[in-house]
Amino acid sequence: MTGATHAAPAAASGAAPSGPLAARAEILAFLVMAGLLAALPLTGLIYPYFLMQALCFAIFACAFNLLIGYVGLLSFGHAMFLGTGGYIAAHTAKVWGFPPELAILAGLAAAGAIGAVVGLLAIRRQGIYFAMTTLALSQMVYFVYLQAPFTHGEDGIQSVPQGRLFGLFDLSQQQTFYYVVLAVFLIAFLLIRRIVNSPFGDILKAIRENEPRAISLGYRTERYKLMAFVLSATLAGLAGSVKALVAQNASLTDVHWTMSGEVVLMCLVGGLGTIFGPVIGAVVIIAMQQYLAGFGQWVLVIQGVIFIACVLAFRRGIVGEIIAFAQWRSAEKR
Amino acid sequence: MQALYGQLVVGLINGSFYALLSLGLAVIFGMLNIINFAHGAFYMMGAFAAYFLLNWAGLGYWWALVLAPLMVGAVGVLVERTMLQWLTGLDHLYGLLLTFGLALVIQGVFQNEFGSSGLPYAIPAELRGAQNLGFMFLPNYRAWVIVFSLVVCLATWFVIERTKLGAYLRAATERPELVRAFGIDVPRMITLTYGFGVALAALAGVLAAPINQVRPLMGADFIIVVFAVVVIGGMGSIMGSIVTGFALGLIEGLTKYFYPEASSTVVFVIMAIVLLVKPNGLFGRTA
Amino acid sequence: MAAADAVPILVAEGLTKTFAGFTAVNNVNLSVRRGTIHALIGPNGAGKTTCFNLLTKFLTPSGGRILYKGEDITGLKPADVARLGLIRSFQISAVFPHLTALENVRVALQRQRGNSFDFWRSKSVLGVYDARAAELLEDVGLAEFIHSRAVELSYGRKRALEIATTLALDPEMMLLDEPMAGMGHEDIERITALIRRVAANRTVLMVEHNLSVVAELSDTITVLTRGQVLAEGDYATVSTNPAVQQAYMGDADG
Amino acid sequence: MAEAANGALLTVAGLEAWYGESHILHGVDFHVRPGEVVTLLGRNGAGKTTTLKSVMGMIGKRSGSIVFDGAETIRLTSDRIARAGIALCPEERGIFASLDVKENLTLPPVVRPGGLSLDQIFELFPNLKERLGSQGTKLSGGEQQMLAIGRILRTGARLLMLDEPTEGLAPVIIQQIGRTIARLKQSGFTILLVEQNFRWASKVADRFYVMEHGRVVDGFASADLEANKQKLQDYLGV
Amino acid sequence: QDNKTVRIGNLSDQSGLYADLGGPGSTLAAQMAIEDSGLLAKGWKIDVIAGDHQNKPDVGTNIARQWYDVDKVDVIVDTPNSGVALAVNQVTREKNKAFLNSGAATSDLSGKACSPNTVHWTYDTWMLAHGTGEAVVKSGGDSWFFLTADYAFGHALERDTTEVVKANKGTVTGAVRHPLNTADFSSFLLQAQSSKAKIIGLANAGGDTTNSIKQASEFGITAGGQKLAALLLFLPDVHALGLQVAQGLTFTETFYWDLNDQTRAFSKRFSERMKNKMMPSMVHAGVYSAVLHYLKAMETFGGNPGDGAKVVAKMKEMPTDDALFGKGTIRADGRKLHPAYLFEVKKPAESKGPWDYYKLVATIPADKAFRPTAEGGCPLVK
Ligand SMILES: Nc1ncnc2c1ncn2[C@@H]1O[C@H](COP(=O)(O)OP(=O)(O)OP(=O)(O)O)[C@@H](O)[C@H]1O
Ligand SMILES: Nc1ncnc2c1ncn2[C@@H]1O[C@H](COP(=O)(O)OP(=O)(O)OP(=O)(O)O)[C@@H](O)[C@H]1O
Ligand SMILES: [Mg+2]
Ligand SMILES: [Mg+2]
Repeated sequence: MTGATHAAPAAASGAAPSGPLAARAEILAFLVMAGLLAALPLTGLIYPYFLMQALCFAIFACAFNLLIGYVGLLSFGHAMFLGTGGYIAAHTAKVWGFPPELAILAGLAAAGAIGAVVGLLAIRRQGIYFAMTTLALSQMVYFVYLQAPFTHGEDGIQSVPQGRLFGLFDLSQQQTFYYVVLAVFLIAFLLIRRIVNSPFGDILKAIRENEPRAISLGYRTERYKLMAFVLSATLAGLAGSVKALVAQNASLTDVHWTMSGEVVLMCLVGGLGTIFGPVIGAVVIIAMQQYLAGFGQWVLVIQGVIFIACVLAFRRGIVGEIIAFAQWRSAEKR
Repeated sequence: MQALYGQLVVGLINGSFYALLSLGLAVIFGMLNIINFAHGAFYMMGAFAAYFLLNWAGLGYWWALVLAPLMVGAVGVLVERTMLQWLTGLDHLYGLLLTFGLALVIQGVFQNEFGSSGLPYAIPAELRGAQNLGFMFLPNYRAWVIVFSLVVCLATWFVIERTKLGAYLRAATERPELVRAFGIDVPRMITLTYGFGVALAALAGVLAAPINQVRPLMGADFIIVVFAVVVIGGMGSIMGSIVTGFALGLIEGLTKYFYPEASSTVVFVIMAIVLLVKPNGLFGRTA
Repeated sequence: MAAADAVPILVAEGLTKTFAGFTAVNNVNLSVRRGTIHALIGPNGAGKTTCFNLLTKFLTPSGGRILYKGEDITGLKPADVARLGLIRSFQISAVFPHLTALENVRVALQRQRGNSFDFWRSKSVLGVYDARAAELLEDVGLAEFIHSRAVELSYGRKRALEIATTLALDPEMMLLDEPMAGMGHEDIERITALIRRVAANRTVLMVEHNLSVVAELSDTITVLTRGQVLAEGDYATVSTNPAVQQAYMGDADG
Repeated sequence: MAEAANGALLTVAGLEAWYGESHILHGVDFHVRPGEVVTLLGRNGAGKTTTLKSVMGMIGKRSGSIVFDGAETIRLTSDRIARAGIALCPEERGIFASLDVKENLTLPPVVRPGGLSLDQIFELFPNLKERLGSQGTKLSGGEQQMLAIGRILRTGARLLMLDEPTEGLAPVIIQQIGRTIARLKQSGFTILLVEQNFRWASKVADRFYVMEHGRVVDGFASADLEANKQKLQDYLGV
Repeated sequence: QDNKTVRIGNLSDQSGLYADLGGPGSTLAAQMAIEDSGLLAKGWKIDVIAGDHQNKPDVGTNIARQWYDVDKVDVIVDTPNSGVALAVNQVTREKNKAFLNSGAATSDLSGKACSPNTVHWTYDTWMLAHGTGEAVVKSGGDSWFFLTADYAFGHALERDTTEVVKANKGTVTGAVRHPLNTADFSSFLLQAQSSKAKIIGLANAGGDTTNSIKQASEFGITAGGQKLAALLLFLPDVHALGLQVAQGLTFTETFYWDLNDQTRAFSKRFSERMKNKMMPSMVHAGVYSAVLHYLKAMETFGGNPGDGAKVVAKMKEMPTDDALFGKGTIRADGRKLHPAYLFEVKKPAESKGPWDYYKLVATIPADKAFRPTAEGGCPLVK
């Protein structure tokens, strides 16, 4: 049980504030975020396609954060769920002619199902071993997708039709699609917040803190961890499905292990185990990739440097540092 | 039948690389409790070091075999001193994340400089040619790779499992502060161990250069398979990583013969099965 | 305090555990009567902790059976044993370090809700447990630390918190492994009193090296040596047994 | 209490220590003369363990003065301090899981002649001999304690620091350890003990120091024990 | 029309295994075409930007989309890697811009996937299969085993060559697929070896081809009597292999620097401006010639009409004529027509100097070199 004694990097120790004040600050922050995101495309300053991508990644990062931040499990293979969601949604929409809502549903269901299988294998180990196991299993999934005929290997599934959501909203209209993606994101965000603050979430936290003790209290901890894993996988699948429709393609990039690393980076930059951290991290990283695209492979180098800097100096991430600063300020005042 | 033997020999060659790399990972993991994600990058740097030595200094393969691990090992020492050192006492996952970042940086820099396609590195003159084994042509160079890596693996095993130095290493893995309080300069030991593990990776890189060409991404995907090897073996013992490495190479070879489509996934399938039956891996210690 | 003829609540028959050729627990028969405090003592390495782990299924026996309230629990998983009301503590203190004392206790109280996978519900539904949790904390003398996080508590208070958490499950039987280990005198007295109090209507099986605590608390004592039962009886009987003195107590009372 | 420290083997003065941001020791003063057995008493959390670790150089941030055998050690790293001849048997025992019992026992290098031989150690702790090939952490709690003590007896360190050596041990063994300490003292070792079990400590120690809130607040010789009974009661709640 | 700005995007593999045959060289080729068009002097503003698709279709699509949406790119050129090319083909059509492909091979670009916005300029898999495949089968290589790069290009090349082999009464005993950018071919080569086929057809390109050729000699495959057919080989590949290893290989290309005075003059200018002094590959040549023709068409509008299909239609109307490919035409399905050449790599002794690598074996006239429109199944020409 050595893994259990070192609380996972979540560092949730100091990060998660409690009390009514913090709750109010959180609601305020949520409203500001929602308002900002709703208004941004109207300004015409930002390429809406970029925003949609960023939101998809934000869902993905939040899903990942659910696992590391609240269960203390670092999955290094979350790309497999993103990719699965994408491939299934793309395939069902393109080949089987599913409308977008069904395609997305199929994508997230498939990701959840794979999550259940992978979870069953992976949660037998903790800490580093869990990370490596998920990484290796995701690489296996990668090879399967590389060879499965329906994914078209390196070529990917291209020209995915966007269709009409519920037969009403024409998703090939960028504006319409943007608000749909925004709605999906906000719902997913609220759902995750609810999961964290549910009785189920409390037990997850207890398991993260001291698993043998939770067992001795009569909790079948494996089931809770598995459930959390499946939830996280499903939400990652949601991100992948929506992203496939946004980008109109599904490809190996989304299943490759570098993508798994990228989502870790997003959460690390934003703040592991904080509720807004992953969103901010996702936006920052995607923006960086977007605006530094001209630098070619240097983007990778810059990402690596950020990774190192975060681990060495800013383990709390942007949001974590802000919270810590706020707490320090309020402590000063007292 | 011929093709079967052929595939087995090719598998054994791959196994040599698995064994060398997972051995280095195990040594580093043992001492620093870090999964060295940058291992693939150091492997690649080993190959590049050989390339530079040849093209810039005119030093050939045999020199590279000695100098490249030293050079890359020195880089490892530097990395440990300047970065990893600051992570002692933190959750082990931070080590994984830091070395992941490091891998991105190293690979990115090389990719910018050298593109992502391969640079040729010639087989040394002494090892050119092939033996006709009847069932296949075995290039001399590949035979050399198998034999040489086996020797390196066994020597490493001997030092760690059978000498006092090894006992210090293993003890310091668990409680570095205490071992230090017994009078042993643990930080230096850690630094040198990391350097040694990295040097093993670089050595594998030199061995691979004539086979795989010298490519910035040569270690990137390969290392994930090695991780699977490590999970299967269980990190419990040095011998475990050696045996698992070679064995999985052979199994891959078998798969290539009987069902080539599965050859890239077979290692992972085995990993899944092992996890079901023995969650701690074949040679792993129980918690 | 316990009736001599009370029915056994926990019975181990021929319990055996072998580790790679070494037999740590050898054919132990143990019978714990309902409503008593039963102590397991013995020299180091006698197999006490191993026995505990076997009884709570954290280890799988190599032989023998375990009956709890007449039911065979030999094949159950640890969590399921706990669900039957047989709750253990650990030799090292087991709390949820970054949760507050209240939350620690509430995690146990929440068990009443069954296997609660209701991730869609707000945690405000847990408010109903707060009063009971506060009561339990008050019982163990932690009233003023209700909102402190467990890490910040001193060792003795952590033990008290652990007991409060265990009590929250309202266990029929508690297994305590060296509850006094590493405690100062003051804490020892407090915890002794606490155990006495909470044992009023339950059964306790404990391992303890502190003989004065054993003498004060236990109704029955079983002495283990080398994995086997050496003697059994109340303190007076056991402490005067020459074999026990030789193997365990030595020539003084420690 | 800071009596004359002339000729002391270990002199600690104004020792302060921190764990991260928390300031734990606030100026600890005491000394140990060669050949003495000195015991630190104090409630849980008083800073006894921290004091031993500071002497050993195992605390990141510390200040003040620790003079061992005439040399200042406050700036030395713990490996240098060990080589100067101090050994610690830590509170949490520190047995290595990846080493077997024999390897655990022989792990600390011998820093000077005069330590016990393996046979002498087995004589003290017969359990260990029996389980020599087992994995270190597979021993029972008490056996691990024996291993942890036995381990530093080999090194020949002149100052042995034992942190709660009786914790979790059966009474017989505790008595045995008492006898061992007496023997070690006779062979010229100097011993610094931390102990909760005050009654036992009173049998083996020459002098006591009492710690409270990161300071040494009192000190007296074994002989004056009776006179100080009332004070001790207040300090320790005995 | 008064808008006289044109922006050209060179979307290519800038650092990977195809970087030498397209990549920065293609940017230079486009730049040279702009200069040679003479439009700059007439007040046009034309520039080239470069992007790296990393051989990933999704990356390629993203860049293309952003170029069209945000960066005001009018035409994308080059784009080796058939998978990426097909994706960009799609985006270009959606956004009604223009796509002048030189680097990708798949014949689907002027077949099933043809588009009113796309011209497939330099070569294609059908041409390779017929040029090289037919020559090899006719000289006795009648049983084949393929070593195929596992993506759109490899599949198309394998498919088209199989048809040719079968049509010439040869047999295909099997195929093994390898991932793009593979370094160690040993196990694939062993599979090919045990097939006992006379010819091992390399349906791959760039670094993959050169690696398989080298390792085949290491494993004694060529010594054992089997022959390699490199279905797609570019000048930089031969350069990388060296004549010692490459000698005797036959293959088909549509451009070689040493064909005539005009090609030699262009190539000299080109190589002087290249960082590594490389001679142009046929892909580079194709980019030059395509951009030149595109600008000619653009000029006829007197300005940029901002309508890709319109410009491409104009390109198809006008006959092509340039120094590198001579006179030619663009078919309704987007296929550019010009002659193809069957080359053989010289022996080291035959080579008269640096870059002197090829012997011309046969010239295939423009009307024979490419697939007849009717067989392609292009919906535009129904
Ligand atoms: N996992 C294991 N593998 C091998 N031997 C073990 C294992 N666990 C315990 N043992 C051995 O079994 C014996 C009994 O151990 P146990 O921990 O039950 O003793 P204990 O009675 O609790 O002693 P203590 O009072 O010192 O804690 C010891 O000799 C120990 O070395
Ligand atoms: N690693 C640590 N980080 C922060 N605070 C610590 C740490 N270890 C101990 N402390 C705090 O330092 C203080 C002194 O601890 P120390 O372990 O020295 O006490 P002690 O006198 O040995 O007590 P005990 O009898 O319980 O062993 C305590 O308040 C404790 O909570
Ligand atoms: Mg025990
Ligand atoms: Mg202590």
